[in-house]
Amino acid sequence: MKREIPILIVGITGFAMLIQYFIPTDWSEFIFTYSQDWVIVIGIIAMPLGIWSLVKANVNKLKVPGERFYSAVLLGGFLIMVLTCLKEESRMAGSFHMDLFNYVLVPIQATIFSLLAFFIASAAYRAFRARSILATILLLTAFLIMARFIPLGPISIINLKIDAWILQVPNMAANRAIMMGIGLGATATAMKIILGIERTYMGHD
Amino acid sequence: MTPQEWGLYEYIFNGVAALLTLCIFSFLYKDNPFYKFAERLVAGVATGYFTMLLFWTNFMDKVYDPLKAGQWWYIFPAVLGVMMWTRFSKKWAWVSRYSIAFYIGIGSGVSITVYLYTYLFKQLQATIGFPITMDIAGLNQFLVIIAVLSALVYFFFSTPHKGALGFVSKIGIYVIMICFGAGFGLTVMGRVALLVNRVIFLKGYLIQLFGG
Amino acid sequence: MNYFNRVLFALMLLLMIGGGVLAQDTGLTAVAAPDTLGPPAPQPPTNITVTDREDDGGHGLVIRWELSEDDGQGLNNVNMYDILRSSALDGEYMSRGIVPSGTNEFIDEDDQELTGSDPNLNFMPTGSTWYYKLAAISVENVRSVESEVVAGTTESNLFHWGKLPILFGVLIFGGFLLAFISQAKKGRELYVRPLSGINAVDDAIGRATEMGKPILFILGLGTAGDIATIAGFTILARVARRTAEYQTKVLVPVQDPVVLAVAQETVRTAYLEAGRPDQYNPDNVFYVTALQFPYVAAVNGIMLREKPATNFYCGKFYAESLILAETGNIAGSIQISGTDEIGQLPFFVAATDYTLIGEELYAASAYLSREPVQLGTLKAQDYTKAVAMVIVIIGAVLITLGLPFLLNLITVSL
Amino acid sequence: MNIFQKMMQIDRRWVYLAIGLAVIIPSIKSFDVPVTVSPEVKRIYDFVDSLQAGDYVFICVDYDPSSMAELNPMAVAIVNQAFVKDLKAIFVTLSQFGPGLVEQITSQLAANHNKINGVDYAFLGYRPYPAITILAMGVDFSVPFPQDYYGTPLDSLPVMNGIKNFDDVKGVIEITSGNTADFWLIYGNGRYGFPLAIGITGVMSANYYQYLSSGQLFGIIPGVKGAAEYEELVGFPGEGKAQMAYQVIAHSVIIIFIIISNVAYFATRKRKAGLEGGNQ
Repeated sequence: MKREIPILIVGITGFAMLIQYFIPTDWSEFIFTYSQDWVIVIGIIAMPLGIWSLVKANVNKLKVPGERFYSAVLLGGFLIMVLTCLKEESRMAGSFHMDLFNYVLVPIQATIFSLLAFFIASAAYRAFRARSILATILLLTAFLIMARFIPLGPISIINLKIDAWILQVPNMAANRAIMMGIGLGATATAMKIILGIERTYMGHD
Repeated sequence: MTPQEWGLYEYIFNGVAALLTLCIFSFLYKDNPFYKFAERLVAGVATGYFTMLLFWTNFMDKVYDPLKAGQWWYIFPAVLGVMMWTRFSKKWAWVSRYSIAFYIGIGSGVSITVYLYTYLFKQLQATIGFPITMDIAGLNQFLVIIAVLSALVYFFFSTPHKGALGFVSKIGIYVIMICFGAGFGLTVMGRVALLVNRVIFLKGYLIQLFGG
Repeated sequence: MNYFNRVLFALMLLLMIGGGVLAQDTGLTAVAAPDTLGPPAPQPPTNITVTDREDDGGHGLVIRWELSEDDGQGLNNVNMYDILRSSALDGEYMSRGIVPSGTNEFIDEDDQELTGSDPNLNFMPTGSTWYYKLAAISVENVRSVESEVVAGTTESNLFHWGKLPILFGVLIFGGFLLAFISQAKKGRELYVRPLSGINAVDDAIGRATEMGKPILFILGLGTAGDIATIAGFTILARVARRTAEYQTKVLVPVQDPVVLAVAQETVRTAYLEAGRPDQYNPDNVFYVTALQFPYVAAVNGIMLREKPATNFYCGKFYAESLILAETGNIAGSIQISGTDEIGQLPFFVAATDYTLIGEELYAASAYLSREPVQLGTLKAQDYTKAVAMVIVIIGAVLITLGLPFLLNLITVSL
Repeated sequence: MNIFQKMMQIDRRWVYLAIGLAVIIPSIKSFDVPVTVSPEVKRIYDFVDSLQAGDYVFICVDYDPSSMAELNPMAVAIVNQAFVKDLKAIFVTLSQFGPGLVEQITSQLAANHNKINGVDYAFLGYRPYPAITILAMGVDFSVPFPQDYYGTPLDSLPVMNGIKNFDDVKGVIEITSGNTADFWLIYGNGRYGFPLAIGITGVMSANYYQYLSSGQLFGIIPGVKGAAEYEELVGFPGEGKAQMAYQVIAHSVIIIFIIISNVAYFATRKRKAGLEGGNQ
C-alpha cells in the first residue's frame, strides 16, 4: 500500500506512455498532452513544499545573530515579489514587480553567468597541463580551437583548416558515440524504473 | 536609452542593478558580506518571482481555467498535486508517493522512446548516411566511422579493456578527449561576450552618472 | 453572429494572419491569365491520386501525380506545381502549396483545430473529404489549365509505422535486459570493468568522514521526471546509504519542489536501510531557490562556507557546471561529476577530479549497488551497443556499395 | 621555492585579474587588433569588389535579435561596401525579426552614403515559408513581393526597373542565424545556380564548410571573427572589430596562461625527477 502500489503505478503509467508513442490517433495525442499537464500541475501545486523548506530554514536563521540580516533580506525579497504581484496586471512591463525583475533579478543572473569568463580561464590554467596523454590531447585541441582568434597570418589559415577538420571529424564522431551511449543508458534506467528493478528513489517505511 | 530620458527612478534602479553586479563580481576576490547579501536577495526574489510566474501562467492555464471551463478531468492532477502536501505530516507523508509515482512513471515512459530516437537512431542514421568515396570527404567519412566505433568500444562495461579491445577503447577515449577539448575551446568566445556585456552595462551607467 | 458574418470574419483573420502566404497566392493568380501572344502554357500534371496520409490521427492527405509532359521534357518549361484544394467539389479552390518541378508528391495536412472566436478553416478533421486539382506553372509564370479534380478522405491510423524501428529497438533492448536479468538471478557472475569515478566514491566518503565535513550532493537543474535526475537519485541513494553507516552528513540543495520530495524520500530510506533512521535530518535536503543562476549563487555560498569534503554532481547540468565546479575547487573539495549534457562534459572533465561521461552516469547506480540484477542491465546495454556497432559497419559498407537498405530500415519517420 | 613552483601555485585571482583587464581595457579605449583574413571571407569581398557600379547584389537578412552581436556587423560591412561601390542592393528577409533589422541597417547606411530607398536599393519585405518564397523569387521577384516593404508596387520602383529574378543579380549573400541557409542552398543555388555566399554564427559555421569545397557556396563569413575580417577588408572598423578586440585579447590571455602553466609544469616535473634520481 505504501510502497508496492506506487511502484506499480510507476510501471503502469510508464508502460502506457511507452505504448502511446506508437499510436497516432487523436485520443492517443490527447493522452500525451494530458499526461504532460499532470506533470506540470503536480509540479506547480507542490511549490509550497519548496517555499516551506526555504522559509523554514531562513526563519530559523533569524535567531542566529550572524545570519539574521541575510535571512531577513531573503525573506523580504521573497515577500516583496509575491506582494507586488497579487494581480495579474502586475506581470506587465513597467510595473514595480517587473522593475524588480529587470533591475534586480536580471542583472544578478547575467553577472553570475558572466563569471564563467573568469572560471573558464582559471579552469584552463589548472587543468590544461600535459600530465598524461589524455590531458595533452584535451589541452592541444582546446589550444588549437582557441588559437583561431589569434592573428598569426598564414599559420592562422592552416589552423582554421585544422579546426574545421577537428570539428567535422573527431568532434562529431565522439559526440555521436557519446549520444548513443546516453541513449542506451537512459533507456536502460527508464526500463529499470518501469520494471521496478530500480526503486531506490521510492521511499518505504 | 539616451541620457536625457532618465528620471530619478531610472537612476536609482539602474544604480541598484550596477551595485548588485559589483556585489556578485566581488565573489571573485573572496566570499564577503556583499556577495552574501546579493546571493540571499536574489534567492528570495527569484523564488518569489518564479512562484508568481507559475501561479499566473501554469496554475491559471492548467488548473483554474480548465476547471472553470468544465474540463473536470483536470481535477485528477490537481488532487495529486495536493497529495504532495501530505509531506508536511510525518504520518501521512507516504501518500505523496502516489503523486511521485505518476510523475516519475510518466517521465520514464516518455523518455524511453525520446532517448532511443534522438540519441540512438538519429545518430546511427547520420553515421551511415554517407558513402565512403575516394576523395577527402570520403576519407573523413571513413575516419568518422572508425572514431564512432572506437568511442563506442570505450563505453563497454562488461568486458575487460585489454588486448585489441583495450587498444580500440584507448583510441575511443582519445577521440572523446578531442571532442571535449574542442567543446571547451569553442565556448570561450560566448563566455567572454557575456562578460563584455556586463562591463559595457557598468560603463554605460558610469557615463550616465558622470557624463561622457 | 450569422453565418455570413462569421465567414467574413474568418476571412479577415486569415488575411491578417496569413498575409504573407495570401499575398503570394494573389501574386501568382494575378499574372495567371495566359497571354495569347506570350510564352506557351505547359501541360498540366495527370493521373492525380489522393490517399490518406499514414501514421496520423486523420489530419492529412498525400497527393501524387504524374509530371507534366513539359516537366523535364517537351517544352521543358515547368517551374513549379500549384496544389489547389476545396472542401466541396464545386467550392472555391485555394492554393495549399507550391512544389518545384520534378516533384510528384505533396502532403497536405493541418491538425490545428482552433475553436471559439478564432477557428482554423484549413483544419482537416478525421474522416473529412477534400477535393484537389493541380496546375503547372511555367518559368515564364504562365499557368497550365487545371487538372481534373480528385477527392480523398482522411483516416485515423492505429499504429505509427514510421516509428517501427524504435519499436524494434525497444523490443531488442528489452529482450536483452530481461534475458540478462534472469541470468543474473540464476547466479551467473558478471564481470564489470572498473570505472575510476566509481572507485573514487568510497574514498571520497571516507575522506569526508575523516575530515568530519559534510558531503554536498547536487542533482542539477532537471525535474524529477528527467532520467538523468532519476539516475542522480539512484546514486544519491547509494551514497547516502554509506554515509549513514559512517555518520557523515549529506547536504542536498535542490531547486525543484518535486525533486525535493523525492530526494528527501531517497535519503530517508537510505538511512532507514542502513539501520540509522534516527540519524536522518530532513533539513539536510533543502530547497534553495528556483531559477538557474540564483541557485548557483546559493550553492556557491554553501560550498565556500561549509567547505564540504566532497561534491557530487549527478544529473542535468547546464552553463552552471563550470561555476559550481570551479567554486568547489576553490573550497578544496574532491569533486565527482556525471551528466548527460554533452555541452557541459568538457567543463566537468576539466574542473572536477572524476567525471562519469554520459552513459557512465547511468551505469553508476548498477556499479555502486553491485547487485547482480543491476549489473545484468549493463550487459544488456553492451549487447545493444554491439548491435549498433554492427549496424554502423554493415550500413557503411552497404551505403558505399550504393545500397541504402539498412539505412532505410533504421530510418524513423515521425 | 623557485619561480616555476610559484607559477604552478599561482593564485587564481591573478588569472581573474588578467581576464578582467582583457575585457575592461578595450572597453575604455578601443584599439585596433590585427586580424588574419581567411580565404573564404576574402572571396566574398573580392566578389563584391569586382562588380561594376550599377550591378545588383541580393542580400537576405535572416537573423534574430539574439544573434545581432555576431551577424549585424557583417551585414553592415557588406552594405557599406556595396554602397561605396555604387552597387544596387535588394534586401529580403525570411525571418520574422528581419524587417526591423533591415530597416535599421539601410536607413542608417543610406543616410551615410546618400542613397535613396527605391532608387539605389529596395527592401522587398518579409515572407514566411522560405522554400516557396525562394522558388517564387526565381521566377519573378514580384510573385512573392508584389509590393515592397513600404507598400510601393515593385514596377514603380526605379531600382527594380529591368530586373526580374535571380538571373539579373550578380550574386546572393545570405546572413542567417537559423536554417534558412539550407533553403538558399537547396532551392536557391541548387535550382537557379546563382553565386551564393553566407554569413553565419560561429557555432553554426563548422557545418557549412563542406559546401565550400563542393562549390555550392563561394564564401562564408563565420561569426564575429568573420565580421571583423570583413570590416578589415572593407576598411570600416565597426562593431565586429570592436568585439574582436575583446575576443582576441581574452583568448590570448587564456592561451598565454596555458603556456605558462605547462612551462611551469615541465620545469617543476624535471626538478622533481632530478631530486628523486639524486636520492637513489
